Amino acid sequence: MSLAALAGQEGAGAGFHPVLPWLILALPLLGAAVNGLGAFLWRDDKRIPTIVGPAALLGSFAVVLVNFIGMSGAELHGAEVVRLWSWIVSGDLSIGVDLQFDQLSMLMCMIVTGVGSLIHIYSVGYMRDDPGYSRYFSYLNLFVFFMLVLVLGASFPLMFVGWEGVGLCSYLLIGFWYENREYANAGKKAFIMNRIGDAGFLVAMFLVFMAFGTLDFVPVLAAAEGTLAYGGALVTGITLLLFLGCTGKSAQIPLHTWLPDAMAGPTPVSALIHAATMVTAGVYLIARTSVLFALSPVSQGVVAAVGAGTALFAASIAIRQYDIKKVLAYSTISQLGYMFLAVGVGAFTAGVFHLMTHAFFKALLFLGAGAVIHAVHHAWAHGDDHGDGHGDVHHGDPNDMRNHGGLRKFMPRTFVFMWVATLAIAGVPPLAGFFSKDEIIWYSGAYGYPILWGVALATALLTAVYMARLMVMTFHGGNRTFGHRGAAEAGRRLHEVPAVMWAPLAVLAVLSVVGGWANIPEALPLLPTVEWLHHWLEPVFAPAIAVKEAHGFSPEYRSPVGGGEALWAGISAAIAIAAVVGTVRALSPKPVPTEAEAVAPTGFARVLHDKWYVDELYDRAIVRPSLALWRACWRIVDAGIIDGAVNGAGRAARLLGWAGGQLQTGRVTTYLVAFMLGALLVLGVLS
Amino acid sequence: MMALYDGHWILTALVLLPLVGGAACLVVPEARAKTVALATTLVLFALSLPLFWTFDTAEPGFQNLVSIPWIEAWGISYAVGLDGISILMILLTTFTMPLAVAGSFSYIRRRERAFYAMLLFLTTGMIGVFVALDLFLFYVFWEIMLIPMYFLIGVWGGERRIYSAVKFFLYTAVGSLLMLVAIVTLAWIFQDGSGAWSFAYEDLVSLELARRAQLWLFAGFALAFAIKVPLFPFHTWLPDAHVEAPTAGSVILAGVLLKMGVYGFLRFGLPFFPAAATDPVVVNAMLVLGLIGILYAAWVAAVQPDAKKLIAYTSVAHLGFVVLGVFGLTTQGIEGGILQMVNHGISTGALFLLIGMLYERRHSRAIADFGGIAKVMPVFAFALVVVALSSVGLPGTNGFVGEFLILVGTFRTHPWIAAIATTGVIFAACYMLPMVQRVLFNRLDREENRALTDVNRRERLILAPLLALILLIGVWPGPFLNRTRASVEALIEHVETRSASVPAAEPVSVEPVSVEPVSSDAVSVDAVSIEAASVEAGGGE
Amino acid sequence: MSEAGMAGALGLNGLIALFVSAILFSIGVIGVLLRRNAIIVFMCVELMLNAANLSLVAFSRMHGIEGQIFVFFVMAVAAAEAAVGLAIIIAIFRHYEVVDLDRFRLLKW
Amino acid sequence: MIQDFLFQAFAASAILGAVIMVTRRNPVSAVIFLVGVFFATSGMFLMLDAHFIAAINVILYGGAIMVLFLFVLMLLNLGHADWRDLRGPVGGLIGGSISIAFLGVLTRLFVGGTDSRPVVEIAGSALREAAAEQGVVGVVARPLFTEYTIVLEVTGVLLLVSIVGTILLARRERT
Repeated sequence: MSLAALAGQEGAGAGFHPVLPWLILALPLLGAAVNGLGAFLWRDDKRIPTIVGPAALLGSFAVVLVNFIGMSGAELHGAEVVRLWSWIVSGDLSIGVDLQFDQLSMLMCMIVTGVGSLIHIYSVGYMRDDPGYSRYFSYLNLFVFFMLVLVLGASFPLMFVGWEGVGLCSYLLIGFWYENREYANAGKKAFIMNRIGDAGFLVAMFLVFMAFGTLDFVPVLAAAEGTLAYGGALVTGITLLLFLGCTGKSAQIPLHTWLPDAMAGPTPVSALIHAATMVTAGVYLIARTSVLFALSPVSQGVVAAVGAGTALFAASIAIRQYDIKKVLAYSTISQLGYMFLAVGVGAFTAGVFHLMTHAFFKALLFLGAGAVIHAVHHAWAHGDDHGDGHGDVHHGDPNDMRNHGGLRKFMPRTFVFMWVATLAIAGVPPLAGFFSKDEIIWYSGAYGYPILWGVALATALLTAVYMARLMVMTFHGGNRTFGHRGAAEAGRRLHEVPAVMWAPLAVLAVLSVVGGWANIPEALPLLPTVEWLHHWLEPVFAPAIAVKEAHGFSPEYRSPVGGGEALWAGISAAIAIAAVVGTVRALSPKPVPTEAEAVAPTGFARVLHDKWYVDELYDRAIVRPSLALWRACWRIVDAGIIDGAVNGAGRAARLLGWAGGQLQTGRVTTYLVAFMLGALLVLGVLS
Repeated sequence: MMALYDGHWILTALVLLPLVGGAACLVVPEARAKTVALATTLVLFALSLPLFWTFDTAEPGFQNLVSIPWIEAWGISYAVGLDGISILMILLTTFTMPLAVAGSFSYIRRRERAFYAMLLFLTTGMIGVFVALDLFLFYVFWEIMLIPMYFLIGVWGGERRIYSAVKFFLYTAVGSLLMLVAIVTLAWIFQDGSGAWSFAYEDLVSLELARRAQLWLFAGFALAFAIKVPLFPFHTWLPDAHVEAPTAGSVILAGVLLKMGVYGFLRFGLPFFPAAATDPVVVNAMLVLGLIGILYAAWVAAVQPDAKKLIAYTSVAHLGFVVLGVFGLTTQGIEGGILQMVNHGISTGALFLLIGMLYERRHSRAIADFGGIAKVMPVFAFALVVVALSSVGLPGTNGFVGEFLILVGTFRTHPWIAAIATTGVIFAACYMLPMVQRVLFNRLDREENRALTDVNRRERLILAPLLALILLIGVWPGPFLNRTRASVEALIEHVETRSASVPAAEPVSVEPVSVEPVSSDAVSVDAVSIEAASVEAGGGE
Repeated sequence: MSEAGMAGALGLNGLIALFVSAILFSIGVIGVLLRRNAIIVFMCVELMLNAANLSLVAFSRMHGIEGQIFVFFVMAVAAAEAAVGLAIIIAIFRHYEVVDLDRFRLLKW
Repeated sequence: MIQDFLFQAFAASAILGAVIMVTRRNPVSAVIFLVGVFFATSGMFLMLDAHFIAAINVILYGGAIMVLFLFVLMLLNLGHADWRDLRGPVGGLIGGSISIAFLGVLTRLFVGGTDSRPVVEIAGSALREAAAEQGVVGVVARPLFTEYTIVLEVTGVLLLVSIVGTILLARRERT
């Protein structure tokens, strides 16, 4: 197939047929295989991974783009399913390796391969000096492969393949520098916490199969309304279990603690996996099964409440973090909370919209942070002739914002791009985040959740504050990389990152600006693309919206305290701008202590700094008791009771044998008595 | 060549070949024994492989059937055959053996002739168990297996080898003796009804036993099988046997021997005693024991300091899943169970091989003695990670397909048990990942570990087919599931119809025979079912 | 057969012989169990054998000549046994200088 | 009549001899009284028409075996009672009760136990007639050398083996 054939399709304006669907998956997989082989065979040759890694992604992106264009020109209602081969067939259960092409999956593919390509290119610069270069690209390509399986999978189990596959890659990449015990632990923690959610996903699948007799999305979603009672226990159970899976994958309360630890991985990984793509899989899952969620108002409420709660909770922690990546990690959790709020209240498009814009600006923020870390790390490393080695002991943590400051002078491009992303996430018009976040806030009010609406607004304020704080601490004021008086040395050693790294930043910056224009609200018709995304996704979400409307859930176009969409858009924009300006004003004059000089915060600030002690709580309440129980099982039940019984039986047999042996005195008389008695017995029986 | 496969003699050849090879091992020079053994097992594998293609997937009954009278006075015959339940087990055995032999090349340094002879004699026993269709013959093979295994552990084992070997032997012998009683009783009941002795599978499976008799006889069989599986709380022989056995012994133990318990349930337990096997109390008891096995073994595994013991406990957990699938009594559950047995053989066998390779280099199995090995043994690390992921059932590997089918199937009949069992996937991660981390990752902080050499070519050749199968079954399990389908569906059909028509023991106190609502997929199997028997024998007279 | 029948077939003497045989046997048992001198125990065994012979002979009047044939063989075996037994006693005595049965515990491994 | 009296006298003396023999502390006198018992039983054999058996009982038991016992006693110099070889009260109780039990069981067996068994009756007279016809030795010898030849031969082998065994056991180790 080629573009010409595609043009033919477009001309026909009729059905959509995916072009080379398998290639979308095959290219990243091939890349992973080649790079993986390279990790063993040509470990020191960096040319092949440099080419193969990004090329696999770009190729995949190209195929996706062709299909995306083809789809936009075609009339497609429902989904186009392509079967590659049949996978698990047993009795009445039949699961194929089927790829589902619809507007939602194509949009996600665009995000995954597009942002993924940029991050691959960036990685070429970021990971240049790493000895595990080839292995890194292998994992990264493999991740994209699994992410695409997740997105394109046409059935619950196939999606689950991607779902756990990305978890695996996340595990491998978080623990990429496996020699550091902390990093390896973080990877393990991520995998296990994800597995808790995955167990929920699995049980949800079993329920779906019980109810529908199939696990393919298309028939399940089509039959959902007829099969499951609205608000019934079954659909609520299914959706809540699915949501349990989402909380694991998307780091929502109560399974959120792995994501901040996951920052142990290389920064581009954080950008790709832990910001732009994998962690949004939960949102994607809910969007994919929107009909099921629409059928259960209880689940919807739970999703929305957990989302809003997580958003506020994580934002509060982000305010008091010093590690630049931790701030962004909590920011990600918070933004994911927004997305769940959106899909929870029923504004599925808004959720996906925020997913998209978030992918742009959060990837940009992470890559920018990576650039900063890269620069600081190199500044320190070069002075010491200390080639590799991560986390330089002489100076401290390159991630710590107290070791940054005033980087504006040394990294002007990064500085600009980061500010673009900051304004975007803070919700300053006309950048991407303004449109997407505002839509979520608006709909949460419009669908009649006043408390969640208030929480969302408060979170918006906090978002602007912590992001502005991050920018001030990193780029403004005086430089602290070499202490307060190390300006000269800093000038010599701190440099802007190479083009291969800032170029992707530039692209993402552009996307962070224009990304929001994909779905201009009707109330603010500033551009001709009014509600474009809404229309694009309509075929996917129409059934769910229909279900909700049939049961009286339709948005009232006013906020809980009155006022229309345009007014409240203005108000939230004003809040964002005011918060950003106020924070910059408030923090800029204050001198920041370096990491070495810092004193531990006290009071409530300390609670926030220590992340509300959730990790400690889990450790005391779950991890340690579990381990104690497990040890008891081993030592007491297994070695004590069961083996005790077994060995006891053996000992009893031996005792019996010993007792029998005592009869054998070796004296003739004993034997004679026994013999006589025996003879007596025989005679007695005879007589 | 094809005539061999049509002509039914192939199974006999598979049984006899290792015997001949083992005898040859004993007489050749010490240094040649391993070559002879490897050649024998490779030929065996090559000989068995075409079975996979010549197997008729539409036929639920036995294929390649041979039945020759042996001890006619007692109705004992040499009867062998294979069906969808046994074919994968046979192939798993013949596949595992060359790997086990090759994996012992540098591990076994003394009494090599006897060692390889024992391995081959063991092979005869294992294949015999899977092909035997006469209960007496089955029992003979079942017991024959014990002897070489006893010596493998007791002679070439670790420090506590004698204790472990005796424990293994006694544990399994206790179970199998009760099974012998049950077998003889079955034959006696048959003789009582028909006037002639018979131990033939098809004769005995056609017996219409009273409910009470079924329960007792099932208990006799079930204990033997439960010990072999091993089902909680009969599992404590396994960790000891695994830890002390040489690598090949562990591989075979995990790869093949543990399958015999579940195979026994499928081959004898369910079809012979359908009313007992569908009795709610029995089913729930088995499921709960399987469930306890899954969770409990995972917990105990998570706190083991010894890598081999950890893997041994994971076996208990995996086999718990299999038991769950079998007693869920659905097509998916049983097919998944059979597939999971294959998967477990591959992945756990591979884990034991890998730990064995580490042991050869470092003479330690303690997890704490390692760390950072990935740095010096990258290929080893890759293999261990893939195998570990297969063991935790990551989708895309074979482990997932089996576990998924088992859970889906069991969920239909026993949703709560299956739902709780699903948490087993969490604990699987809890035991496997820390082990992987503490062996492969973290800092390479021990001087002894710096000098470790990566796996050599022989070891790579051993690991390659295992890794390939892990991925192949993970993405394309179709051919494997295909071969089990007809037999499994016929088995379920048989159990359902026969458990519904079971006569009660005493006509006075007729209990209603409540049958579990087995899978709704009423696939009508009209073809030849297992009971092609002509003799109708009543049990109650 | 009733008691009278037995008496009829055997005659009174036959019956007496049987009782004597039983009494002699019991005396032999007492001797075997009560004495510690190996040789006397041995002699008591011979007494028991003789008692058995007596009953066999008595029965041979009822059942035919086979009883006596049996006695013949018993005597042959007793002769062999006496020879071997005494040889053993001699061998043991050489080693332990005593024939007290309670002084040695040789009959176990 | 006189025969019956003789028979009962033999019986009484056999029992008496046995009691004395068991109670003698001196082994030599025990041997002597045992020989007496053998003579008494031989007499009983005679009265029971087992003439050949009576003869070899005297020759074999009374003569050969008992002489062998005496030889051994003399050889080992055990012909005096210088140690208590009677067991204590516990042993006496056990031995006595077993012995009485034997007596009871045997009596019961001889008196009432043969009820159900078929019996081919050959009166003492039939035995006597056969003896008159074939001679007292011939009565025993004929079946011995016809029906029981193999057993007889085996007994011969047994005796041979016992001779060899005896020599092996009793021979002094040559050091």
